[in-house]
Amino acid sequence: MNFLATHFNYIVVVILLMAGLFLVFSSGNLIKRMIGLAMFQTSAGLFYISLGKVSGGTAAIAVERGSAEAQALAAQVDPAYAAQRGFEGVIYSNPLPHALILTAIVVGVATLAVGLAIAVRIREAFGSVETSDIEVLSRVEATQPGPQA
Amino acid sequence: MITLPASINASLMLDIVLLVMLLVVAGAIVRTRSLLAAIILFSIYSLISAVWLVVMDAPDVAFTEAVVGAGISTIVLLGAILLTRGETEKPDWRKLIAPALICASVGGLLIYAAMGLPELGDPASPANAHVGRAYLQRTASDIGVPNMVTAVLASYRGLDTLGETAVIFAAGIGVALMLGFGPRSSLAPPPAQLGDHHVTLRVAAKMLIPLIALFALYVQFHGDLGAGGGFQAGVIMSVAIILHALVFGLRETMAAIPPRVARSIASLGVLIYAGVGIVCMINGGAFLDYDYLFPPEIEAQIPGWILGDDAHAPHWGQHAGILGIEIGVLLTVTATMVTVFYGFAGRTVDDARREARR
Amino acid sequence: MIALEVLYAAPPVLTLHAPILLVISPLIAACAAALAPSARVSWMISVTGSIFAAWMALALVGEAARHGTVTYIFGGFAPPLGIAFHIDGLGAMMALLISGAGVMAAIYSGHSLKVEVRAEKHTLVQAGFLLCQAGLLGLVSTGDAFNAFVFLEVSSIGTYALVAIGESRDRRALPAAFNYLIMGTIGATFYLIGLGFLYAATGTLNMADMAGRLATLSDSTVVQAGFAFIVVGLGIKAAMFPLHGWLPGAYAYAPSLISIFLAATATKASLYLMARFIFDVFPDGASFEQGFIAWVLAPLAATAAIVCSIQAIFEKEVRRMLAFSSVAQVGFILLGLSLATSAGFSGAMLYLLAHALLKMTLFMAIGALALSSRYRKLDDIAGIARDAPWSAAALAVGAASLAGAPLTVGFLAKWRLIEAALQGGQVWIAVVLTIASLLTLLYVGRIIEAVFFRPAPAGAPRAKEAPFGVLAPLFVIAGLCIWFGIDASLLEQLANGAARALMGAP
Amino acid sequence: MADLLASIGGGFVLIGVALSVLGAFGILKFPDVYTRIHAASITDTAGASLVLLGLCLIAGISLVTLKLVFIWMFVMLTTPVAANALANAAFGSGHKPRIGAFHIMRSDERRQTPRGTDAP
Repeated sequence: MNFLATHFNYIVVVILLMAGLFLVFSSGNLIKRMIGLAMFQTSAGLFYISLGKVSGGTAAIAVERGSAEAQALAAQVDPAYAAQRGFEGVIYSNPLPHALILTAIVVGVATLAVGLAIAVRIREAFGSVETSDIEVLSRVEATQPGPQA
Repeated sequence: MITLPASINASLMLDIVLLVMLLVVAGAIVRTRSLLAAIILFSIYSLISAVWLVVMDAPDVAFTEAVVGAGISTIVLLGAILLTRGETEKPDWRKLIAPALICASVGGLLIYAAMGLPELGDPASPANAHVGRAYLQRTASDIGVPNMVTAVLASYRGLDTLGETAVIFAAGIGVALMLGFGPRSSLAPPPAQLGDHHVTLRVAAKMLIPLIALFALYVQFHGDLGAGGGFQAGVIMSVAIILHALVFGLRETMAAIPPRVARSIASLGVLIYAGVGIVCMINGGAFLDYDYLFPPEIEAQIPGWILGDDAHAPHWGQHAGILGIEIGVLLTVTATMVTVFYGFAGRTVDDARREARR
Repeated sequence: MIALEVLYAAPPVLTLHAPILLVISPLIAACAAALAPSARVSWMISVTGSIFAAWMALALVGEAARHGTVTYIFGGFAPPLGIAFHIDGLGAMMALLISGAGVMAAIYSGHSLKVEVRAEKHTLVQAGFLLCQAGLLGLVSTGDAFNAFVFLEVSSIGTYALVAIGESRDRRALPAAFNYLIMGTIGATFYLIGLGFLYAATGTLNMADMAGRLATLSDSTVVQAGFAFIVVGLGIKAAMFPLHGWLPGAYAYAPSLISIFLAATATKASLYLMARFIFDVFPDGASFEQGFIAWVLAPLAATAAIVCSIQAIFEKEVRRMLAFSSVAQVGFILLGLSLATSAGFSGAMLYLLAHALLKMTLFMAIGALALSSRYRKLDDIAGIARDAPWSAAALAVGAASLAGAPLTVGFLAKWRLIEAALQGGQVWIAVVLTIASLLTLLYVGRIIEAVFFRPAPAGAPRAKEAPFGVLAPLFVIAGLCIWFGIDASLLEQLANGAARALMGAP
Repeated sequence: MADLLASIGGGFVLIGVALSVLGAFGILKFPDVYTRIHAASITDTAGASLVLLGLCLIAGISLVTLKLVFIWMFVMLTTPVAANALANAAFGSGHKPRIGAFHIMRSDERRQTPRGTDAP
C-alpha cells in the first residue's frame, strides 16, 4: 500500500498513456485516433514532470531569499541541499524535465496539426474518415489499372 | 482555521485529486462516441493537466499546455471535424479486443517497471541529483537569468529549442502543403444580416485583440524572469489574430496578413534563431555560445547599470542571445499557428472536388 | 585503390565547425527555399544546401579517420550539462550517406517534381525535404539522447506531409501518410518514454555519460524498461519486422524525390540510433541485452528477411515490391549486427551502404520510367525497355545489384555478411541469408522479365526516355553500384571505420 | 490584522467555490440551453469574482493584487461576451427556450429558423 502512495503518479500516468494508445489502436475514426495520439504524447510529458518533482519544492524560478518557513522546510527535507550556497534556503524542482517537456508539447501540437490536415484531405479524397471505408476504397483502387498520362 | 499538517501533504492531496480527475476525463474520452464531446473533453484534459503541472512546480510547462492543449489544439480539432463532417464515429466491437490486450500488457509491464522508480519527490533520485541539480547551482553564475527553465531551454540546451522551432516550421509547411493551396470559397463576404447578431462580439473583440497582443509581448519579454517565453507568447499572439479572423472574417485577416507572408515570417524566425548561433560562431565561439555574441570591444561599451544590479556578472551575451532566439521562436510560432489556422479555416468540403479535378 | 584522405579537403575554419555546419546548412537552405520566389530558385537552393552539407560530411569523415571521434560542444557548456555532437566513424559514414543521397535526390527533383507536384507547392516541398535532411543529419551527429528525439521529429514531421502530397498521382498516398504519421509518432513517443526511464536511472541525457553510469548500475527493471521502449520505438521507425506496416505505403505513393531519399536514409538513421543504444549506451555484458539479441533481434530479422522477400514476390505494384524488399534488407542488416562481432558489424555497415546505393538506383530508375507513363503495376511497365533504354539499363544495374550478381556492390555486401556469419559460428544465419538472397532473385527476376522480355501491352501509349537532368544522377548512382562492386576499398574503409566505432575500439 | 483579512478572504473564496459548484449543478439540471448559460454565468461572474476578491485579501496589497485585478477585468470582459455568442448561436441554429413565453422571438422564429428542431 505504501508503494501505491509513493508511486501513485507513475501508475496513473501509465494508465493515461495506455488510454491514449488504446484510442489510437481501437478507434476507426481518424480524428478520434489523433485525439488518442495527442493524449498519449501529453501523458508521456506528465511522466517526465513526475520525475522532476522535489518534495517541498517550488518552481525553478530564482527568488531572492526564501521565507523562514521555506528555509526550515528545506533544511528538513534535504539538509545537504539546503546548506549549499546560492540557494538561500529554497528548494527548487528540477528544471531539466520541464525544459524537455516544453519541447515535447510543441512536437505534439505539430504532429496534431499535420495529422489533422492529412485527415481532412483523406475526407476530401475518399469521402470518409472511417478507416474501414478507406480500406475498402483503397482495395478497389488496387484492382484498377493505373491511369495513363 | 483549519491547519494542514505540512505543505507537502497539501500538494500531495491536490496531486492525487487532479490525477483522479485526469483518469475520469480520460475514461470519458475513451467511452464517448461523439467527436465533439471527445474534443471538448480533451480540452478539459489539457486544462486539468495544466493545473496539475502547476502543482508539480512546472509553471512554464503548465502555461504551454494550457495555451496549446486547451487553445490551439482545440481550435484545430474543431476545424478538422467541421471539414470532415465526422460527428460521430462508428463503433465496431470486434476491433477492440486486440488493442485492449496490447495496451493491458504494455501497461502492466510499465507499471511493473515503474515499481523500480524512485519515490515521487525524492530529492536524491538520480534524475534530480545529477544534471538537474547542476543546472540549479550554475544557472546564476553561467547565465544570470532567474527562470532556470528558460536558462536550460534557451542556453544550456539551445540546440533542442532550435530543433523545436524547426519542428514547428515543418508543421507549418506540412499543413500549408495539405490545405493551404487551392480555391477558397469561404473567402466570400459574409451575409450582411449576420453582422447584426454579432455586434457584441465585434465590439468586445476590438477591445480584446490589442490586449491579447500586449499580453503576448509581456509573456515574451518576461520569459527569463518568470514563466513564459517565445513559444507561449507566439501561441497567444496567434490567438489574437485568430480571434480577428473569427469575428471579422477570414477575408479581412488574410488581407492584413496574406498566407504567403505568414509562411515567410515563419521561415524568418528560424533564420533569426540560426543567425544568432552563427554570429556567435563568427565571433570565435561555438554555435549558440551567447558569451561570444558581442565582440569584446562592443561589450565593453555597454554600461553596466542597465540591468540595475552591479553585484552580479553582467552576462550581456546570454541576455541578448536569449532575447534574440526567443524573438525567432515568437515569429515562427505565431506565423505557423496562423498558417495552420488559415489552412483549416480557409477550406470547405466543396473545395476538395474542385482540387481533385485539377 | 583510392585513399579516403584524398577526398576531403575543407578550410580549417570550416572543419572546426563542420559538425554544426553539416546540420545547419540544410536547415538554413530550408528557410531560404521557403522564401524563394520561384520553383527554379528553390531547387537551386536545395541543391546548393545539400552539396554544402555533403562537403562538410566529407570533411567529417576525414576528421573521424584522423582523430577517432569529433566532438563539438554547443553553447560552451560541457556535455552532461550542454548538448554535444559526437561524430565517430559510424556517425561520419551515416552523415556522408545521408548528405550524398540528399544531393542526388535534390538534383533529380529538378525534373521529377515538375511532373509530380503542382508548381506552386515546389518551394515548400523543397523546404520540407531539406528539413528532413537536416533532421536526419542531426540525428546521426548528436551525442545527446533527447536531442536525438528532437531531430527525429524534425526529420519526420515534414516528411508525413511530403508523403501525402503523392495524392496527386494516387490518392492512397493519404492513408499511407496518415498511417506513417501514427506509427512514427508512436515510435517516437515510445522512445521518449524509454528515455524517461533511462533518465530516471542515470540522471543524464548525454549518451556517453549515460553509458558510464549504466555500467555501474545493476540490472534494474527501470533500465530494462528503458531498453525495451527505446528498442521498440526505434524499431517502429526503422521498420523492424513486425512493426513495418507503415513502410510499403509510405515508400510506394510518395513523390519520387521523397521515396528516393527515404529509401536510402530514413530507416537507416533509426537503425543507426538503435545500434548506438544497443552496443554503445547499454553495458555490453548485460544479460537482458544478450538475451534480446539472441532470442528477439536475430529471429525477427531472419523472419523479416524471409517473409518480406516472399511478400515482395507476390506484390503486383513495383514500388510496393521494392518497399517490402527494403524491410527484408533491414532484416539482413540486423542479422549482421546481431552477430556482435567485428566482421559482423563491418559486413552490416557495408550492406547498409550497398543497400542505400542500390535502392536509390532502383527508386530513381522506377521514377524515371514513371515520368512519362503513370503506371502502378508491374504489368504497366512491360516492355518499357524499348522506349526508355537508358532508364531501363540503370534499373537493370540496380536490380542485379539487389539480387547480388557478381561485379556489383550487392554481391560483395552479401558475401561479406555470409562470411561473417560463418566466421561467427552462426551457420543458421548464413543459411537464412542464402535463402533470402535466392528469394530476392525471384522478385528481381520478375522486374527484369517484365521490363526487358515482355512485349508492351497492346494499345499502351509509348513511353518517353527521361530527360538528362534525371538520367545524370541516376547514372552516377548506378555507376557507383558497379564501381564499388569492382573496387570497394572506399566503402570498406567507411564500413570498417564504422564497425570500429561500434566495437568501442579507438 | 493580516490574519483577520486572510480569514475573511478565505471566507470569500469558500463562498465563491460554493457558487461555482451551484453553477455546475445548474448546468447539469436546467432544461434548455438558455437557462444553462444562465447557470454557467453564475460560475463565471459571481463565483470567479468572489474567489478573486478573496485571493486579493489573502495576498495583501502587492503586485499580485494588481495581477488579480487584471484577471478579474478580463473575466468580466470575456465571459458575458462568450455567453452572448453562445446564446446567439443557439438561437440561430433553432433552439427554442423550454420555459417562459417569448413573444418577441416568435416573430423571429418564423423568418429565421425553418428547421426549428427542439433539441434537448
